[in-house]
Amino acid sequence: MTEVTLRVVLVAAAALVATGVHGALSQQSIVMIMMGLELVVNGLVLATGGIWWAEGRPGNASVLVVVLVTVMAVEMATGFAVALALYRARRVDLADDAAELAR
Amino acid sequence: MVVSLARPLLRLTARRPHVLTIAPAPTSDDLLAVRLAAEIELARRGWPTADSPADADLVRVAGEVGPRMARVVRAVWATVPAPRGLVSVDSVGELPEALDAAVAWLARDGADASVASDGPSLTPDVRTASSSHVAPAMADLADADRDGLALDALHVALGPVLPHWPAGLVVHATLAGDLVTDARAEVLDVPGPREPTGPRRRTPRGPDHLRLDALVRVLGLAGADRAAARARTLRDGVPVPGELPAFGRRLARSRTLAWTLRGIPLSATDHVPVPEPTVEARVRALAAGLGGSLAPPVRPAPHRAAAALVGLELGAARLALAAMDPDTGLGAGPVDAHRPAAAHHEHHG
Amino acid sequence: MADPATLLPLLLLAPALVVVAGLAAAAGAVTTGGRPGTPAVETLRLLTKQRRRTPADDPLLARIGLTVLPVAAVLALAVVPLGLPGTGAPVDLDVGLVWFNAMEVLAWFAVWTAGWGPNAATALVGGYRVLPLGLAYELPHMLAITTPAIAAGSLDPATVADAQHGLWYAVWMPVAFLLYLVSTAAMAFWGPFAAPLGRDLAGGAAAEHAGLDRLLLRAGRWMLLVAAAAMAVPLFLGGGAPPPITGPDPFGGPPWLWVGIKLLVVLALLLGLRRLMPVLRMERFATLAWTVLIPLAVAQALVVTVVVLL
Amino acid sequence: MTLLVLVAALGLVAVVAGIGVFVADSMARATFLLLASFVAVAVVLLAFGLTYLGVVVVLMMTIEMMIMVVFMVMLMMNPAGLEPMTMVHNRRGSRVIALGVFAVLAAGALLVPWPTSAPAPTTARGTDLMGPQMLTMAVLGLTLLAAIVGTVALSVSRGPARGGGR
Repeated sequence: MTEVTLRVVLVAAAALVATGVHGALSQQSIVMIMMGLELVVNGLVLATGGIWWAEGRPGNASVLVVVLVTVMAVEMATGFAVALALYRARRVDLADDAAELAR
Repeated sequence: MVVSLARPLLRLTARRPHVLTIAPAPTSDDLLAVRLAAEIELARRGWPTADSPADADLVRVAGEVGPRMARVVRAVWATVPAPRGLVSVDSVGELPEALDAAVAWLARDGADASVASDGPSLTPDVRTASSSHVAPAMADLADADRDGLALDALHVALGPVLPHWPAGLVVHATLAGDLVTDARAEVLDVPGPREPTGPRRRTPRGPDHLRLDALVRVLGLAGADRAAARARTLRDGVPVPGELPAFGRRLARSRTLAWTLRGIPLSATDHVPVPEPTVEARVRALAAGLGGSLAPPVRPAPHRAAAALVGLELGAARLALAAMDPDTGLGAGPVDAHRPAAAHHEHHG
Repeated sequence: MADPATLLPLLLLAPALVVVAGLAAAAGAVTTGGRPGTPAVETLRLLTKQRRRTPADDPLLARIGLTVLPVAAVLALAVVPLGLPGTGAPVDLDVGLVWFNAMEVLAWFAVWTAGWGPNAATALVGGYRVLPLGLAYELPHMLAITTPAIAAGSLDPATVADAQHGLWYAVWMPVAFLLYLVSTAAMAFWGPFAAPLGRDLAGGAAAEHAGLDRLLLRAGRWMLLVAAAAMAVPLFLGGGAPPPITGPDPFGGPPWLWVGIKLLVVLALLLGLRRLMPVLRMERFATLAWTVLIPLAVAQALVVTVVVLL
Repeated sequence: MTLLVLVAALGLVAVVAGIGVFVADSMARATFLLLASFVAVAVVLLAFGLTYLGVVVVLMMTIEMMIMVVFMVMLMMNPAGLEPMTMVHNRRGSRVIALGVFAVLAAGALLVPWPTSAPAPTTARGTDLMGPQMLTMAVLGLTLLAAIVGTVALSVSRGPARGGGR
């Protein structure tokens, strides 16, 4: 039973990751790209949690994921701040335009 | 709603209705007297003031309104949830009677929305309007154009139905988020501006009354409820000698109030609406002048006051406007309301 | 889980919170010069009132937000040790403090969607104001919660309460206690921090909500305030234990009674705070949080950590 | 068995909400759905006995969504509109890639023999949730503080440029 549950969790996690990848690749707005990346992380968290549960050793290591989650939140905030600075400077908030500016 | 159960409840709740007052610009002393009497009557009965149409049980029109204002009344009335009542008062004398009638009516039939919107009028004072023939809200208080909110404009008509708002005034504002980037004043049904010429217009109100009226609004908006209630009592009653200066000194000394009001400039790009440079200084001057023999406070024309709001956050702009206390009797406008470029966007009414 | 003795507190939790929140609202009405019966009359009034929609609105999102607010308050209270017989808290959770904070944070998301839903300028700006308020006060709040947790070495509120034998944390870390009270008012967007529902915005996030919707928002706010105030009892006031000044148990008394008395004290302090301060504008409350409260919170947390480590 | 059903249902909710993020026609709904997806995952973690992890996911992600909303209000073309919002490019390519990612990951999930021992989350819980997490919470708060200060500094350093249109 444990194994079936784990596989279900992992498939769901895979679907979350795939959805996130699709969103991050297909969306133009920086905000929406961020949302895609968030979904990928969501899937990773789910998968990690499932594996730990199945192995029966959550404990201390879960702190690691917490730190990961925080770092990600921080990263998102700063990512947005950079996007905002970019917007202020260049008046773009779409990924394509930013790429064009880089050329 | 089960009628048998709702009736006693209605009787209970109708004893304390929330009242939304719509007052036209005080172009005459009579209109001003009706608005002030309406506020006194409300305080006497202990009825709360409604913050918005959604919060109202009773819509009270204080004074005879012109065609533009009448459209606002209809638009606001259409958005008031049942049970509800509409009272229109043209003179001071009929005020208590009209309110009593409205409450009796609320307690009896109010629960049914259809009765409220289509029922026959009880007395000439208690009118009901059908929501079917409501004109688009020119000046509804919550008229948002959300299309282009990304660092660009949200065009909003602020007023005339907002708490502690100058009677009859509409400020056509452009907001970037909550920052006012453009503001033009219009006083409904009173074209203007008529600059105050020569000696000040004769008014039955003394300088202290004007000061207290402005202070009631600023304090009310700042959430200093007890001080606002005190200012209202002093304004509406006959203060004992010495009471006014004492209250003024207390306000001028209040550190928390000063700290709350700090940092709001009162200036426009091309003129100075009031002598005081900031809201804090203005409030201190209003408070310090209480009970003294100083000249009445300077009240700017609406369009000048509106120009001073540009660059302020919405909450700060509300405080600034209340502190400047523009004389809407001078009139302003009319202003072309902002029309969105895309025709598909429907404003609500 | 199936044991009725543990289920009963859970079932009674929501009604109890509603009752206490109602009493707090009545006390609040008295301190602002009203009658104690006003909140009850207001509740009945809003129940008989029609609900209302605005053009081009998003009622689903708004109502989800309005419902989440009281639910989050109940869920936050669920991990507070109330001194009930048997277990301490209705739900014993070893990371209760983090859960508690998470539920409070969910509540501001609820207010933001409630302000967003009606598609109207005043409500929208009210919703916006929740964002800087929440972000500015979550940090001092989190630090004020963490400081007693560091001292007690546990994220379980019951353990934190038990760790205060002899000395209440309100005495040992007064700055954290004060910060907790102030940030609690901010988390419940209440009193000096009521800008999201400000009168200058005609009620802000509540401006376009009528009837039951409005009731959920107003009652949910009081419930959140009471739930957050209740957590101050185990965190800073020794939980269900009688005051340590009185020596070893001269009064005794059931723990829930002491929790109740201490809760009343905390609520009285909060009501006093409202009398003290007018409603703060966004610029003012942000300045207060970033320049005063957060440095204070960090300093207090550092002091406590150093003392605990030594 | 109950656990399996619960986990499957919540997993489905998380995925559907996740897809909804990119289908929704307003930014507010997209943010809300993303949060819903995170909360569903957090409940799965709670059901697995990973209490701390689950609760922290709810806490951090809600705060993150609020930060996201702040930037969304500032940056998006159409943050408030309830009008249909489509801002996509290379839709087909990304769809193919996403399906490929899903196929590979799902195959891994189903075919790899995952090590399973008797799950005993309750014993592991509570043993070492005392000391280290304190420090984590403190560090967490400080990191957030640093990030937000940095963010604010970056955002406001260019002065009041708010009125500009595009």
